Amino acid sequence: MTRIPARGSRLGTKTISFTFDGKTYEGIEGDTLASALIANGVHLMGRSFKYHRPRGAIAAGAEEPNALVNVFRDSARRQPNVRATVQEIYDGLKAESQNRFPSLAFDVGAVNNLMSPALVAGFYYKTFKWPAKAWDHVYEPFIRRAAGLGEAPTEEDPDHYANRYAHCDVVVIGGGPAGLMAAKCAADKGNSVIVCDENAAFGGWLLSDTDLRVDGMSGAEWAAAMVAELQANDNVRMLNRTTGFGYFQQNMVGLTERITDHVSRPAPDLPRERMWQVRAGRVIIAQGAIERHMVFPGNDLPGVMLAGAAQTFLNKFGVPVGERIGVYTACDTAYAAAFDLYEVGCEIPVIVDHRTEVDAQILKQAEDLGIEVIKGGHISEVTGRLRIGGIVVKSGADTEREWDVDALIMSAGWTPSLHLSSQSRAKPVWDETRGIFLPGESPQACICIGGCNGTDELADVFAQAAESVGGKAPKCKIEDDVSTSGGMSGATGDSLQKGKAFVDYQNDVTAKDIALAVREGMHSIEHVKRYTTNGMATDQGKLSNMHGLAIAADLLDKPIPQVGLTTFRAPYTPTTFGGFVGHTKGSLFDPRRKTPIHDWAAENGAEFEPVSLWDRAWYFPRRGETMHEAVDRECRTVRETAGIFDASTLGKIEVAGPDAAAFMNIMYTNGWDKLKPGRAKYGIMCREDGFIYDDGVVGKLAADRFHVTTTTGGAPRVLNHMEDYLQTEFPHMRVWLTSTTEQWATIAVQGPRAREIIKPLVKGVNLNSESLSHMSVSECEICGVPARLFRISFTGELGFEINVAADYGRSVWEAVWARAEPLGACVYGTEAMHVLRAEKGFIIVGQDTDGTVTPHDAGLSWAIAKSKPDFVGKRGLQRPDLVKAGRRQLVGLKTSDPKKVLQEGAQIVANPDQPIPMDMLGFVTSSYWSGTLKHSIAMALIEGGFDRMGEKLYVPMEDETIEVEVTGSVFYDPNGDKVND
Amino acid sequence: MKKFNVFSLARETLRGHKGWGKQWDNPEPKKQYDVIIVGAGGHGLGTAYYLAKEHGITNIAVLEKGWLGGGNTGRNTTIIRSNYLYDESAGLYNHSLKLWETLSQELDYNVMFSQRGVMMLAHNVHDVQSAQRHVHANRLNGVDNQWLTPQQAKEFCPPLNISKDIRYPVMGAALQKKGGTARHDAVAWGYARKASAMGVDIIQNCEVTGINRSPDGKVTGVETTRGTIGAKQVGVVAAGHTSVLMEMAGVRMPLESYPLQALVSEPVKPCFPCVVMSNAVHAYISQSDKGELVIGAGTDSYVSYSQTGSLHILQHTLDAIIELYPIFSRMKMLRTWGGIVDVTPDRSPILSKTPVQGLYVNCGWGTGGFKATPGSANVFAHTIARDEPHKINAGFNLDRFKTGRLIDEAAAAAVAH
Amino acid sequence: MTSVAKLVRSIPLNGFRFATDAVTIEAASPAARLSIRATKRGVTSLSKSLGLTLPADPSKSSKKAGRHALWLGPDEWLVVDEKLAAEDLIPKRASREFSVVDVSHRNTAFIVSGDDAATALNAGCPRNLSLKAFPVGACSRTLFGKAEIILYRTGRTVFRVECWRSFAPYVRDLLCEGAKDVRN
Amino acid sequence: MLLIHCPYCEDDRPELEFANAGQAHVVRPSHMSEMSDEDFEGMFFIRDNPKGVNLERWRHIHGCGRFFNAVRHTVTDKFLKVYRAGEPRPTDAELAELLK
Ligand SMILES: Cc1cc2nc3c(=O)[nH]c(=O)nc-3n(C[C@H](O)[C@H](O)[C@H](O)COP(=O)(O)OP(=O)(O)OC[C@H]3O[C@@H](n4cnc5c(N)ncnc54)[C@H](O)[C@@H]3O)c2cc1C
Ligand SMILES: NC(=O)c1ccc[n+]([C@@H]2O[C@H](COP(=O)([O-])OP(=O)(O)OC[C@H]3O[C@@H](n4cnc5c(N)ncnc54)[C@H](O)[C@@H]3O)[C@@H](O)[C@H]2O)c1
Ligand SMILES: Cc1cc2nc3c(=O)[nH]c(=O)nc-3n(C[C@H](O)[C@H](O)[C@H](O)COP(=O)(O)O)c2cc1C
Ligand SMILES: [Zn+2]
Repeated sequence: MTRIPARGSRLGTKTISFTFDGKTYEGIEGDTLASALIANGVHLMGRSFKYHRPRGAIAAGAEEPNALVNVFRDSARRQPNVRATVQEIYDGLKAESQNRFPSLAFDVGAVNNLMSPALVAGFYYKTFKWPAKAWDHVYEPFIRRAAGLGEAPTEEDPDHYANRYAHCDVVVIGGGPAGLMAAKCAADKGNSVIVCDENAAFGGWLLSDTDLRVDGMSGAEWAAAMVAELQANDNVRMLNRTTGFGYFQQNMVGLTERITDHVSRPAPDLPRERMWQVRAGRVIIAQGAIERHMVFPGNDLPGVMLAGAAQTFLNKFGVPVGERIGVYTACDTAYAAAFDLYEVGCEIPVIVDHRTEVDAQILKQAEDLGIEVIKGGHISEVTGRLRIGGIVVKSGADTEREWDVDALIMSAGWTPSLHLSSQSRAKPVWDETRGIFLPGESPQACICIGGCNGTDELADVFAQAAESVGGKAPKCKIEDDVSTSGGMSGATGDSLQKGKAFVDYQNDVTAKDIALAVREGMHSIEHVKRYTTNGMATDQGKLSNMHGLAIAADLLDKPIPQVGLTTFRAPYTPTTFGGFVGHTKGSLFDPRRKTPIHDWAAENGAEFEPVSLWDRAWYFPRRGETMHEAVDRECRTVRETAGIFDASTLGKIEVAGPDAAAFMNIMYTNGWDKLKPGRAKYGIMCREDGFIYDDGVVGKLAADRFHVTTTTGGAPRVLNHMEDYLQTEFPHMRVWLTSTTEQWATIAVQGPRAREIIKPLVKGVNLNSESLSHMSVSECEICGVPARLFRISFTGELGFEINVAADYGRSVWEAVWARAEPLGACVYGTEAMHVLRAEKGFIIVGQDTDGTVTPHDAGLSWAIAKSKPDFVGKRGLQRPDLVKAGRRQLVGLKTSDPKKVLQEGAQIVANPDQPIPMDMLGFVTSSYWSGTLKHSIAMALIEGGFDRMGEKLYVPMEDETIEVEVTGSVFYDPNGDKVND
Repeated sequence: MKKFNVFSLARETLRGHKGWGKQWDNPEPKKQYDVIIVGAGGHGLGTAYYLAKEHGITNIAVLEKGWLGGGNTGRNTTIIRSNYLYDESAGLYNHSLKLWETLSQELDYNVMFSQRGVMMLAHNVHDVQSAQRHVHANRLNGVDNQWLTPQQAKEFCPPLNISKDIRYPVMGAALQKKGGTARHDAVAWGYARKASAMGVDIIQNCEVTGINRSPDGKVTGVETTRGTIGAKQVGVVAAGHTSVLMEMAGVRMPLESYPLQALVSEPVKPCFPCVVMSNAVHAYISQSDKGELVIGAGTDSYVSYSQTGSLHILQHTLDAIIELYPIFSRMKMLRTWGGIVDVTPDRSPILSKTPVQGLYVNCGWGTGGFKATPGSANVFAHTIARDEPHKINAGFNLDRFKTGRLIDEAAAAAVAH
Repeated sequence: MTSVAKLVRSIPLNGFRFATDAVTIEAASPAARLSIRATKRGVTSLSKSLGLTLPADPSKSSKKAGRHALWLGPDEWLVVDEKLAAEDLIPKRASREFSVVDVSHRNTAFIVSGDDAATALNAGCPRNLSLKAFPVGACSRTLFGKAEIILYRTGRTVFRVECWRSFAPYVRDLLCEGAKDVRN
Repeated sequence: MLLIHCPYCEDDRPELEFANAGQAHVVRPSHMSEMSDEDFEGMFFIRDNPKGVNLERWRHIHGCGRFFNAVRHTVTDKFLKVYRAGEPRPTDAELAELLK
C-alpha cells in the first residue's frame, strides 16, 4: 500500500481488508474502494459498455463513469454498478468487476474494440435488417448480451428501507463550504435547517485541498468546526451520505440517505436507506462544480484521471495516483494538483497546457519546481494497454515529444452542477466569457450558491451563502485559495479525425461519434444525445455533456447556447428502487381490509378472494372438496335449507336530512317519493352519460333518512359522486352523507329456514310477512344490540340481512351460526352467492355490466322512473346511440348440452362457420353450473338480445363450437314466490 | 439517399464514415404546400410518409415546434401490442402490428421491432374475466392472444413473483406473442429520412401559432414562429398539444392533457425477456436492448403541460414493480421523465375529419399510441388524401361524442397502455 | 332469546401495544363516536345537548371531561367519548339543521406518544407535524401511507390516530415501522 | 407533489390529501332533458384543456371533504388562486391580474 502519511484527512487508523475479483487487499478505514485499490496499485477497475475497453477511476466522487463494480455481502445482497469512488470499504467487503469475461484483464468482449470502426454511433440502425426474421433470434440477443453493465440481483432483497416526510425552513443540498456556511447562517437566524451531503463527511472540496487556510485552519479543520457547531444546534439536522436526488414541485426535494452500505455488519433493524421527502420554505443548492476531462485519443486508459480526483485521492485518502504523473489541462486547478503531488514526492515530468496563455505566476511556480510546461500543446496519443505508459505531445508546428508516465491528470475546467436548479425549472444561462452555463432564476423558492453558481473565490462563496438565507457571514481570513475559473469544452488536437477520444466514457461515445451524428443531420443536441447515447449512461453526462455540446456547436457553426443543453432529470445519481418503495411492501403494499367476521371464516377453512382492497370469503371447502363441489353444496344448502353469508364489505352510506328523498331522486334512476319508511328498494345509479355506475338496495329508515348500500368496490366512488352533486350542483339541499360501511357488520341469512334461524335472536319486530314483508327494513334489536334488519334477498330465497354494529359482528354471526348449523344450514361465500343470484338473473355491476351498459340494456327499464323531470343520466340515456336498435342487451343463455359450462368472456356469433374476423354479437358475462337446475346457466350481452329469445347462437372456442339458446335471464323461480314466503 | 446495409456500413467503415449524408434535410419553409402536418412525432412523420408513398402527395411540410421525435414518440415505454377488445380497435392496432413487422425493411432503417411478447397479468377474478373476454374476442378477430396460468406466466417471464402470499397474487395472464417493443427514436428518424427523401419538408423549430381560414371557413394555412405558411389541408398530429392547436381553428376538443412519467434503471445484463403489464397493480416493465429496465409510471391527476411529474407517482409505480418483482429492489433508477398525453373520454383515439373543411385531427392516443404509429399514420394519410376516413378509422371520429357511439376500451377493461 | 344476549364489544387490535425508547403505540380503549354534520344553527343546538362546543375554526378541537369534538370540515365534526356508549351520547339523529350518525364501531384508534411520536407518524403522514404547524389540540383528516386517518394532537408528544376499523392492522404495522425508524 | 391551499381548511396541504375533479364551472342545466346533443357533448365531453390558466375543481377528499375551485397555471403548475365552490368564476380581468 502506498500512502502519504501526512495526508489523508478522511483516513482513520484501522486496517481493513476487502476483496476485489476474489483477491484480498488491505485498505484503511475511511477509504473508498477506489482509493484503496489505487493505494494497492490497482487502476484497472472495469470495462466499458460497448467496446469493453479497460477502464480505471476517472473521478473520485459521484460523477464516476468507469469504475463500476458489483458489491455483494451475500447471494441476495448483490449490488451492481456501484461506483468504486463512492463505496466506502468495510471489513469483508467483496467487490467484483463487471461486463467482462472471463476476467477483467482478459476480456473476450474486447473484440468489440477491434470491430469498433464499424460499431460507430447508430450503426445498428443501418444494419441487422435482413433477413427480417433474424432480428429476434440472432441480432437482438447478441446486442442485448453485449450491452448492459452489471448483473441484476436474482434473489429477493432482504434489506428494508424507510421513508420519512419532513418539513423545515431551509434545506441545504451539498455540504461544502457554501452549504455549511449557508446552514450556519440560516440556523443562526433561528430557522429549522436540514443539510445534506452525498459524501461520508461534510466539507466538500475543502477536504481535498491542503493549502487553503480559513482563519488559519485547514479546510478540513474548518469544516469539522462548522459541523460540530451545526450538530450542536437542535434546529439543524445534518444528513451525511445523503444525496439530494430530485427537486419537485413547490419546494419538495427528495433525499436518499444511505445508512448501512458502508457498515461491515449492519444492525438488522437498520434500514439500508431512508428516503426523505422534504418540503422546505427555501432550498439552498450548494452542489458545487464537477471537473471536466480533456477529450483526446486514449483519454480512457486506466491511470488517466481528473486532476481534482488525483488531489482528492491524495488529500482525503493519502493516496498518490502514480509516481510519474503527466498533466494535461486547460485550467489552473490542475497546476495546483500537480504541485500538490510534487510536494509529496511524485514526479511531474510535464504539464501540457492546451491554452496558449497561462497566468504568469503559475508558470513561475512550475518553473521554480522545475516542471516543464508546454503551452498550446495537446496530447495526440497515449501508450499502454491496461494502464497508461506514456504520452505523445504535439505543440506548435508539428513537434512531437513523448514522455513516460504512469498516470496522467487532466482538467478542462469546472462545470457548475445545474441539476437540481434545472429541475426546479430554472433555465440555465450561458456565460460567454467563462464558457459555462450558470443557474438561471428559479420560479421556486430556491437559490444556488458557491461552485454550482459559478462562484469561485471562497470569500465570495461565504458572502453568497450568507446572503442566500438573509444572514451575515462571519469575517474569515482566507489564504491560498485557488481559482477554478477558465477551461475549455470540446475535442483537442485532431481527435475529430483520429483515434478514440472519449467524450462519454461509459457509453463509449467518441468525439468522432458526435461529429458523425452532426454529419448525418442530427442538428439538435437532443438528437445528438439519442443518436450517440452521449450523456445517457449512469453518470448522466456529468462529465460529457459540455464536451458533446461544444463539439456539436462547433461543427454546426452555432454558438453553444443556441444548440442548448439537454434536460436535467431526476435522479441526480442512480437511486435504489427499494428506497422509493420504503415501507410500502409486503403487508404494507396495500391495506388488506378484513371484515369483523373474517377471522371466523379463516378459522373455518374459507378460501378468500380479493375484491378491491377487501378479502372476501370465496367458498368454504370441507375436507376433500374441490371448489366446484363446495360451491355446489353451498348453493344446494341455501336453496334447500339456508345459508349465512358475510356481506359486510358492501358499501353503506347514511343519507340523512330533510331533502334526502329529493336527493335520492336525483342520484338514482328510480323514484323515491313513494317509498314508505320501513321499506326498501333496489336502486340503480348512472353517471350523466346514462351508463350504469352502481346499484344496491336502499332502505328508508325514516322520512329523512336512508340506508343506502353500494357494491363493494364502488363504495368510495359512489360517495364521492354523491358528494360532488350535493356540494356543487345542489348545495341548497339539506342532506348529509356519512359512510357507514364499516359501522355495520352485515350478515345475510338466506333460504327457506332463514326466519326460523334468526327468529329467537330478534327483538322488536315480528318476522312474519305481514309486519316484515319482502323488501322492508326494521330497526330492532338482535342479540340484544341495536340492529337494522332488512328482509331482502339476493338469492331468490326467503332472506334477511342483519346489520349490527361492527364490534358485535362476530358475536352475532356466531349466534346465528349456532342456530343455523344444527338445522343443516351452511356458510357460503361469494362464489355461491354469484351462482345463486345468477340463477335469479340478478346482475352484478362490473361483471354483467361494464361501463357501456345502460339500465335498459341490462333489462332494468322498470327501475327508471319515467315521470321524474331529472335524474343523473336521464339526458345521457336519450343520446342517439343509446336509443338505437341493436344495442347489446343482457339475456340468459342455455347451452344445448346442459353439462357444458361456458367460459366467462367467451364471444357469441350467429354463424360459427364464417371466416375470421368474425362478426361477434356479444359475450358471456356470467356463467356457472347450476346444481339446482342441473344445467349450466349463463348471462350474456348480445346485440338486440331481447328480440332473440329462443334463437340458437354459437360460442366458438379454440377446440369446439358450443351451441346455445337465448333465454330470459331468470332461471329459477321466475315468479318470485320464494322470497315472499 | 444512401442505402443502409452491411455493405454501405463496411464501405463507410473503411472511409472513416465520412460519406454518410444527412438523414433528413432542414429546409426553409416554402410559402405554400398541399398538405401541412403539424407535429413531427411518429404519427405526423408517418402520415407524411404514407401521403407521399401511397397517395402521391409530396408537396408536404411537417412542422415541428421543437426537434422531430421529441414529443411522446421520444419518451414512451415502447410497448407494442394489438390485443384490444373492440372490433374497431383490434382492426386499427392489428393493422399497425402488421406494418410494424416489415417497417425496418420498408424504411431501410432498423427500428428494432422486437416481438418478445407482451403479457398482461390478472390479479383477481374480475381481471381474469376481462382478460379472457379479450382472449376470445381477439381470437375471433384474428389477433393473437392466449391465456396463461400463473405457472406458464412465470415460465415466460422468470423474474415474475407468482407467490400466493403477495397482496394481489397473479391469477393468470394474457399473452400476445407478437407484441413487443421497438426503438422509439428510430421510428421517428426512419420515417423522417424516407419522407425527406421523397420530398417532404420537415421543418423543425417551427411552432404553429395560428390556423388560417378563408371567409367561408376553409383552412388556408397556418401561422408559425417562422412566418405564414399556406396549405389546402392541415393535419394536426400534436398529441398533448392538440387542444391548443384545435382551439386556433375554433374547434373545442374532448381532450385533457396529463403528465405521464416513465423511468429507466441502470443498465444490466439481460434479465427480463418480455414485456409485462399489470393494470390492477399498475406496473409496466420491459428491458431495453441496452439493458435498462424501462418502466411506465402513472399520470398525475391534473391537467398539465409540464413534462415532469410528481415523486409520489414514481413511488407508486416502484411499489408495484417491487411487489411483482421483489428481485429488482436493489436496482437503481437512472432517469425519469415525463410526457404530456392527451386523453379522450373513452380512452380511444380520434382520427377524424373536423367541422372545419380541410382540417384533420389525429390525437387522443393517451398513454398508448406508440404501438399504433404505422397504422395510424397510414389510415390518417388516407383520410387526408381522400377527404374521407379509411374504413379502419371510420369509427374513431369526433362525432362519436355527440352520438354516444364510444369505443370504450377503458370502460370495458380499464386497460390503457 | 338465546344466551348470547349480553354481547361485549370486541374492538380491533384490542390491547395492542408496541414501545421503543422514543415512541409508544397503543390501541385506544373503546369509545363512542358520532359523525356530526350541521348548519350553524344546528351547531348551537348540538353544542348544547352534547355539553361541549363544536369548534368553528379549521383544525380546532374542543374537549370537556373526556369528550372531544374535532373539527373535520366546515360542517363536519367527529365527537369522541371514551366513557359513554354511543346510544347514550346521541342527542337526536336528525333535524332540519343537523345529522348525527353513530360511527363508534366504524373507527378505531391508536394513541401514539413519546418524544418521537411525530417523527414516527411522518413515516407515512405527509403533514408538517411540528408544534408550530400542528399544535396541541389540532386535528385533521389526512393520510397515513395508504390509509385515511384522523390525526388529533392531544399533547405535545401525544397523538390520537383514528382510522376505519379494517385499516387498523395496516395503520398499526406502518406505525410500528415508523416507530422503529426514529432513532436517527 | 403539489402543495394546495384549501380555502376551507385555510391551510397549505400536500396534494396527497386531494383529488382533482376536472374542469370547473361546467354548468349542468336545470332542464337537462331539453339539452341538445351538441350541448350535452359540450357539457360532458368537451374540455378547455388550456395551456396556461386553468380553472379546475379539487376535492379535499382526505381533509375537510369539500370541493373547491382553483386557478392554476398548467405550464408552471402554480396555483394562482383558490376559492370556494359556488363562488363566481374570476373575470378575465381578474385572471389577467393574477397572471402578473
Ligand atoms: C411516459 C410515456 C409512456 C408511454 N408508453 C407507451 C407505450 O408503452 N406504448 C404505446 O403504445 N404508447 C405509449 N405512450 C404513448 C405514445 O408515446 C404516444 O401515444 C405516441 O408517441 C404519440 O405519437 P404522436 O406522433 O402522436 O405524438 P408526439 O410524438 O408527441 O408528436 C407530437 C408533436 O407535435 C409537436 N407539436 C405540438 N404542438 C405543436 C405546435 N403548435 N406546432 C408544431 N408542433 C407542435 C410536438 O412538439 C411533438 O413533437 C407513452 C407515452 C408516454 C408519455
Ligand atoms: N481545484 C480546486 O481548487 C477547487 C475545486 C472545486 C471547488 N473549489 C472551491 O470550492 C468552493 C466551492 O464550494 P462549494 O461548497 O460550492 O462546493 P463543494 O464542491 O466544495 O461542495 C459541494 C458538495 O455538495 C455535494 N453534492 C453535490 N451534489 C449533491 C447532491 N445532489 N446531494 C448531496 N450532496 C451533493 C458534493 O459531493 C460536495 O461535497 C469554491 O471556492 C471553489 O473555488 C476549488
Ligand atoms: C425506451 C427509453 C429508454 C431510455 N433509456 C435511457 C437511458 O438508457 N439513459 C438515459 O439517460 N435516458 C434514457 N431514456 C430517457 C431519455 O434520456 C429522455 O429522458 C427521454 O427521451 C425524455 O426526454 P427529456 O428527458 O429530454 O425530456 C430512455 C427513454 C426511453 C423512452
Ligand atoms: Zn380542506
